[in-house]
Amino acid sequence: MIGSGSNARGAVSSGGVAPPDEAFLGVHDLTKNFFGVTVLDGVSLSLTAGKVHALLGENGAGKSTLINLLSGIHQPDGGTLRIDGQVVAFSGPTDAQRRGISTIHQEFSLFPTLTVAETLFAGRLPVNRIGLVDWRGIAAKTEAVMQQLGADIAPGRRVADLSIAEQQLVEIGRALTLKSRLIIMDEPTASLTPREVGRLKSVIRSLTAEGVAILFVSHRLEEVKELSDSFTVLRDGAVVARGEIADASIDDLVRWMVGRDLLEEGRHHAISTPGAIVLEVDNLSSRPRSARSAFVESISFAVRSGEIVGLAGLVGAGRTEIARLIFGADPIGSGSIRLNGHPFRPSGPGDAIAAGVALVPEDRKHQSLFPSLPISENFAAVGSVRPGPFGFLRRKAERLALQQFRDRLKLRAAGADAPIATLSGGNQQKVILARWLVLKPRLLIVDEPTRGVDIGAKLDLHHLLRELAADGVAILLISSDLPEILALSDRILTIRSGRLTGELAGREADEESLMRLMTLPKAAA
Amino acid sequence: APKGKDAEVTILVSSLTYAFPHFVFLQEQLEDEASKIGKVKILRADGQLSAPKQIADIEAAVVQGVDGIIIAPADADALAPAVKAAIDAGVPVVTIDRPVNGVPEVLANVAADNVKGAERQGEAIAAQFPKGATLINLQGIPGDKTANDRNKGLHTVLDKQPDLYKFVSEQTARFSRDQGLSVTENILTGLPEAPQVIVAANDDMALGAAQAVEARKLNGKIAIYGYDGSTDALKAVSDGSLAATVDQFPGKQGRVAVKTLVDFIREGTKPASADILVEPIAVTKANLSEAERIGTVTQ
Amino acid sequence: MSLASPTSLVRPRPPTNALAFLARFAPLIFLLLLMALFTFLAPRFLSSLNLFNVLRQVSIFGIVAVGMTFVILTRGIDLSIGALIALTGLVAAVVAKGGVTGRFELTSGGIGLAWYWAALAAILVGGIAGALQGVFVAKFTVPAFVVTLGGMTIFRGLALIIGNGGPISGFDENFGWFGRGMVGAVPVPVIVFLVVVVIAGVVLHSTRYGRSVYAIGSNPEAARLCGLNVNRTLISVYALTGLCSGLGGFLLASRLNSAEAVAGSQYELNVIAAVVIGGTSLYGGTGNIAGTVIGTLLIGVLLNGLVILNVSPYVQQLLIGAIIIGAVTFDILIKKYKR
Amino acid sequence: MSLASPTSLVRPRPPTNALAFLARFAPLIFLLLLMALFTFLAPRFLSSLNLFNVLRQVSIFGIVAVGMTFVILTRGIDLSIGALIALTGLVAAVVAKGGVTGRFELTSGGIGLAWYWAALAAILVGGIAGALQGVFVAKFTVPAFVVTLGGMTIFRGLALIIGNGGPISGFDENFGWFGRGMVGAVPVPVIVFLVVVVIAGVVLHSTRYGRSVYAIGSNPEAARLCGLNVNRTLISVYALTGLCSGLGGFLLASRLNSAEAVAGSQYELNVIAAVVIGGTSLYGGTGNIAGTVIGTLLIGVLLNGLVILNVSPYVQQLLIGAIIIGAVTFDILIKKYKR
Ligand SMILES: Nc1ncnc2c1ncn2[C@@H]1O[C@H](COP(=O)(O)OP(=O)(O)OP(=O)(O)O)[C@@H](O)[C@H]1O
Ligand SMILES: Nc1ncnc2c1ncn2[C@@H]1O[C@H](COP(=O)(O)OP(=O)(O)OP(=O)(O)O)[C@@H](O)[C@H]1O
Ligand SMILES: [Mg+2]
Ligand SMILES: [Mg+2]
Repeated sequence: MIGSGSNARGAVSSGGVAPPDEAFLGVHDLTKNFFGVTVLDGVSLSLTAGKVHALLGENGAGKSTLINLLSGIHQPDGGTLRIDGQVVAFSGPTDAQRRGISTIHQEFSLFPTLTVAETLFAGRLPVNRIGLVDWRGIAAKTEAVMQQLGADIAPGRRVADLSIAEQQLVEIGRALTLKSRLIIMDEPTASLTPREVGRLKSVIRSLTAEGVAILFVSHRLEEVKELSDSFTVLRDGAVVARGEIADASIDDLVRWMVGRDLLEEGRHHAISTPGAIVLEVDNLSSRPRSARSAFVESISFAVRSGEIVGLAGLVGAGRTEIARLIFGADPIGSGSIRLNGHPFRPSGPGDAIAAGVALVPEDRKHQSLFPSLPISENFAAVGSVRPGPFGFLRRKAERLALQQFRDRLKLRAAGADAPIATLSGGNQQKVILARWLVLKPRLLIVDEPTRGVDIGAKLDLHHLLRELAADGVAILLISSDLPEILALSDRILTIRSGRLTGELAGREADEESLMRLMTLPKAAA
Repeated sequence: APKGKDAEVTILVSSLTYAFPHFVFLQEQLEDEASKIGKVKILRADGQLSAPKQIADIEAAVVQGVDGIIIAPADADALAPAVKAAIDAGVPVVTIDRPVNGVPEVLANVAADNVKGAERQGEAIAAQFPKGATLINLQGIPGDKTANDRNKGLHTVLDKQPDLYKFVSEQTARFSRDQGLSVTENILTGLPEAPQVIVAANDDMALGAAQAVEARKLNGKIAIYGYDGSTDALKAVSDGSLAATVDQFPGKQGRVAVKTLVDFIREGTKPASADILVEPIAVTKANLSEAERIGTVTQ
Repeated sequence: MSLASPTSLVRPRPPTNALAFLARFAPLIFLLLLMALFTFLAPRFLSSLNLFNVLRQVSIFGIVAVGMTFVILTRGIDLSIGALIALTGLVAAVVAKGGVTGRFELTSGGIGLAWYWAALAAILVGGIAGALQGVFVAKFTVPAFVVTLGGMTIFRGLALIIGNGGPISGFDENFGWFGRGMVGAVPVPVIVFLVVVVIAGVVLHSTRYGRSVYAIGSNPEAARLCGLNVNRTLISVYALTGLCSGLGGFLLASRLNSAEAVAGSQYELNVIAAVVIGGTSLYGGTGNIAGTVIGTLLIGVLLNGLVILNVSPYVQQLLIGAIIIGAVTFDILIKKYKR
Repeated sequence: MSLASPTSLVRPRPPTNALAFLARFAPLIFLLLLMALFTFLAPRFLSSLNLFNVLRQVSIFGIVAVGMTFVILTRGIDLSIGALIALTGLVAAVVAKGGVTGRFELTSGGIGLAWYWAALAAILVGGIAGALQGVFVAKFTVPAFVVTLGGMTIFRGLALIIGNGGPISGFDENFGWFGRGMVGAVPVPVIVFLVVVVIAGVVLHSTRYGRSVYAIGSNPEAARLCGLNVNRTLISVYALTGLCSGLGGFLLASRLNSAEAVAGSQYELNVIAAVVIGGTSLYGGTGNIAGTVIGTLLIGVLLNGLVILNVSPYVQQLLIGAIIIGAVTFDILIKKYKR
């Protein structure tokens, strides 16, 4: 193992770690610039058949960019790629796929209007002798793949109707059907709950047993520790450390990534006794979408000022739906909500925001980002900085507000006028968080707030949430990341199939007790 | 067989379009005549300048069992098969404004030929400018039959003396007053000196041109010729902003057509000649009273 | 091989209730209601003569709508088809007459070629013109609206130049058969339309090419990542619509026994309306040929029925606009309510 | 954090090179090149008289293009504007003349109202018609293409009914001033156009409303979750375009001293072309008013220059189509190459 702390770069160059000869893919001295800014700077790496290699780094370190080069989406500005020792240059994503590299992208590339089955086999639909598509065969194969992933997703469902997590599973499923020699996974677990992550782990193990090489990106370091054989850490586009995972502790990894030691994350408990009830949900049900029963049914709970309440559940449990009902994003079927003691029935998100409720949605791409607009406009979109007379914008005040959060969340961006689409996934998430935090809501609902956010920023964000709670904000936290829920929540509610299955005090809960409640059969609830 | 003297008669009128005042006036006069004759029901179909639309309308009318059809065909060849089919199905047809080709069974063609009308327009120009003139020609919608015919008639007359009559600019203003105005402005800008004549394929364009001329303070220096004898144009002729317009007597055409058709349906009488030509005339200040729509102009 | 539809693969299907049924067949139901209304108001509407009339009237228009369905499925649009019909009609005419001189006589100035050369020329020119537009859409990523708007103007200009502004008329018997002939009781253009519909239906539903059209419309970026040749497919759908327009131009010239530069004007808007009424989404990725056929018939029935009912031409325009909006709104609302 | 430097967010910016400059001003550069070419071929083109001509000719068209920019920024489109110009022009005419009887006389049959009532009526009718279309787009989520295509047919039908197919002409002096008058050397419509441009520019760039227009075009779902009133904003942009069309209809009637149902035909395509040439994306969320002004001028210069050069009308069509495609392709390619 090489590399340590801030002098890591020197360590690498002098380390002379030659890529092993049996490498399937050798990456040598790769560089990439965007608009004259160097994003990757002499990155070398080798991926071996049957091994899992972890790629680590802060948000914006260059992980996805590297992956884009390996999967043929972008062309490198310098350096070489070798497959089985032969120098190659990919002409495009198809070329990379043909050479045995398939990629699970950080931003999904699915077909919303098509079925799951067709999405899985897009680009290589099996056909019969006269060239007509074999629909039955496709359906059968899809079921098999989904079973392998432990996902209960019917092949005929429209992708647009799937939840984020289900979409993630479809995205993974597609890479599995490709019969590749290298599978690149860019944060595949970011929106998955422990059950699916467990399945994915066993899938990865069986893949490596078959001799497939895996390149794995994740901000969840426990996972990385458990799954991978070796690792590379990127910082500012350069390799600062690499080695065998067995030789590195999580603390080491963190230090290399962020260039400093992080304070040990303590369990959070309410500093003072929580204040008055802010949110009170009574027998809330969603409006039935079909002839069947409502999806979220008879949910009752309360959140007090200064309290962080976690909502835990498996993929598709209905956590997001509860949040959307409270925020007025979906119509309420029955039941009532009280806010600060007054009845509250938002007719839309505008109402909720006016009443002091904020929701950071889970699906960044579809529910949060304005891709064609610059960072500053994305930040200011909720109108948190009140406009002047006649609705005239106060741009200077907006910039100052953004500046604060930029420092606070360590946002990496070329400037406030840069298009948000040029930011890395994690940095985009930070801008979105800042958008809502600056509102100073009374009730803050965060749905997977740290999806794709690196560990340093995640801790910063945790501190921020705690400060907000300490200031008297009521916080409803939805996260599939159990350690995160455990670390932050004063109380934890568990949801399964749209029903409340239990409540635990933050200090009593542990992963095991939570998982039991999350997987409780409906009848037992 | 004739239906009898007082039989109820239903007639489909497939006009070329109802968006041009020329055809609207024709229709109004036709319907007025029909009501004078009595017990004649007129069905309107809007050809929208489209042959397929008119074919569809004729087919629908035959299905519906009308007693006769009056049509102003968008295309002389395209409508021939449909007209033939209607006649074969026992529905007599009168063409109006212009004929269809190759269907001798048509009861009558009541028309004032556009080519002829444009010849009158050209002759009026020649009469006013016997020593020759420079001209701007504002044409109609490119490819449109009316536009082509009027352009042809004008050139037939004036091209006989190419040394005298020089077209310094020929542009389309798509039959619209708006474009008549802006295209004339543009042409005047481009010409080293103002022409003596602006001749337009309809009144709208001529009136637009008149405005451009007025804005340039060239009024009185350029003679503007319209076509159609519309109310606005007659008024402009009387106040001198237009030199002349051409009247094809659409009202008269409409009246004759419906009379001819009803007579045949009720009593089986055929017109003396299948070609009933209405002679178009150029209307100038001198013979303003001969214009058909002069009654609608109030001074 | 199996003809199972991609959607019939849904495992736990919601109970097929009345509303879901309505939603599935909304355009068809709308069409039937309209036909019932017309029949009630004018019983003659339902005569077989009239129904064949409607079919013949929509067939050319419908052939182009089939091509347009492909384009719209990829999120595109093609405004140039009307102009292309005019241009290709004139091309067919010029080939059939052997030139523009003597363009009104049956025995023309040049050496006229047989109908099949004329048809081939029209279809080829249509295909090439479409493909060129496709290149701008695919390679240069110019919005289809702009490319085909420009194309519309250019093709109309070319048609004017070719025909020198006037019509070319009078073709021989064989040429005319395609537009005016009958096979038994069925008009030839209707047969051509049906053949085009069946081929397009199979291609779209059951071939890799057809499915790639859907995939590209659904998410072009993902389609690229899946190794679909997005550019080639995009170019091909415009070429296909061009081919259909060429076929349409030939049939129209044959039917009218005349070709001219103003032919097919405003076809584009009616054709697009037909496709959208048939349930194909302008946002790409959903729709099918059956819907387009229904949309085509709806437009045809509308134009025919309103004339039979002797509605004033001005009011007709009003009703046509209202019914187009109504049909699409009906479809959308029912689909929304179903969920 | 420092209060002094809100710009300190800017990290090392890419060097502002020639290509970036080109990309930024591509439509303007294209316009200037075209003007240089025309001047070279016909020096008279550059006379101040002619430039004012062009300005006056584009002003009505440009006013509507400003409204259209809002619609296109929200990913919408409005095909109904040409028909709405005709309809509102007739409304203004009817109000000014006090009825349709005596529609050709200055002293009309009914009691004519002053110009401001006429203008108000036109603008109001335009606004209401636009808002109604907006309701279908926003509330019923019917694609704007369909709604405004239907609207186009409906409004044209209404215009025919109101004018009974004919023109209404001959208004009093005051009415005519807006279309034909001058303030100093500047034609009144040009001044109106400038005022509209400035107001729209400020609204779009510097108000909350303008920001929400961009946000909705960029991602409607995200906009809704940010608490923006998406429906109201969508309705408002169509209403706004309707208002602009109403103003345009009034100005056109005033300029021509006549209003008729066929006025404004094909305006929609030219207006959309102008907006897109100006760099506003049909996919929503990017574009601005300055670009639209340039696009408007480009179309105006094109129509003017080709006539001054006395290019054959057939060839003109060809050139206009080619230049529209060319201008947009130029813009897109340069922007792509810059990256
Ligand atoms: N298309 C682009 N244009 C300009 N800059 C880009 C582009 N793509 C990425 N960048 C920049 O490159 C850097 C690396 O981004 P990348 O997406 O590779 O980070 P990452 O390591 O995957 O981060 P995350 O953990 O947040 O996903 C960032 O600073 C980003 O702003
Ligand atoms: N009102 C509803 N009626 C029927 N199904 C619904 C309804 N609301 C949501 N669903 C479906 O329920 C599933 C998951 O819901 P939701 O997103 O609330 O779960 P979640 O607990 O947040 O899980 P995830 O980890 O997937 O985000 C999705 O497939 C969604 O389509
Ligand atoms: Mg990334
Ligand atoms: Mg969720």
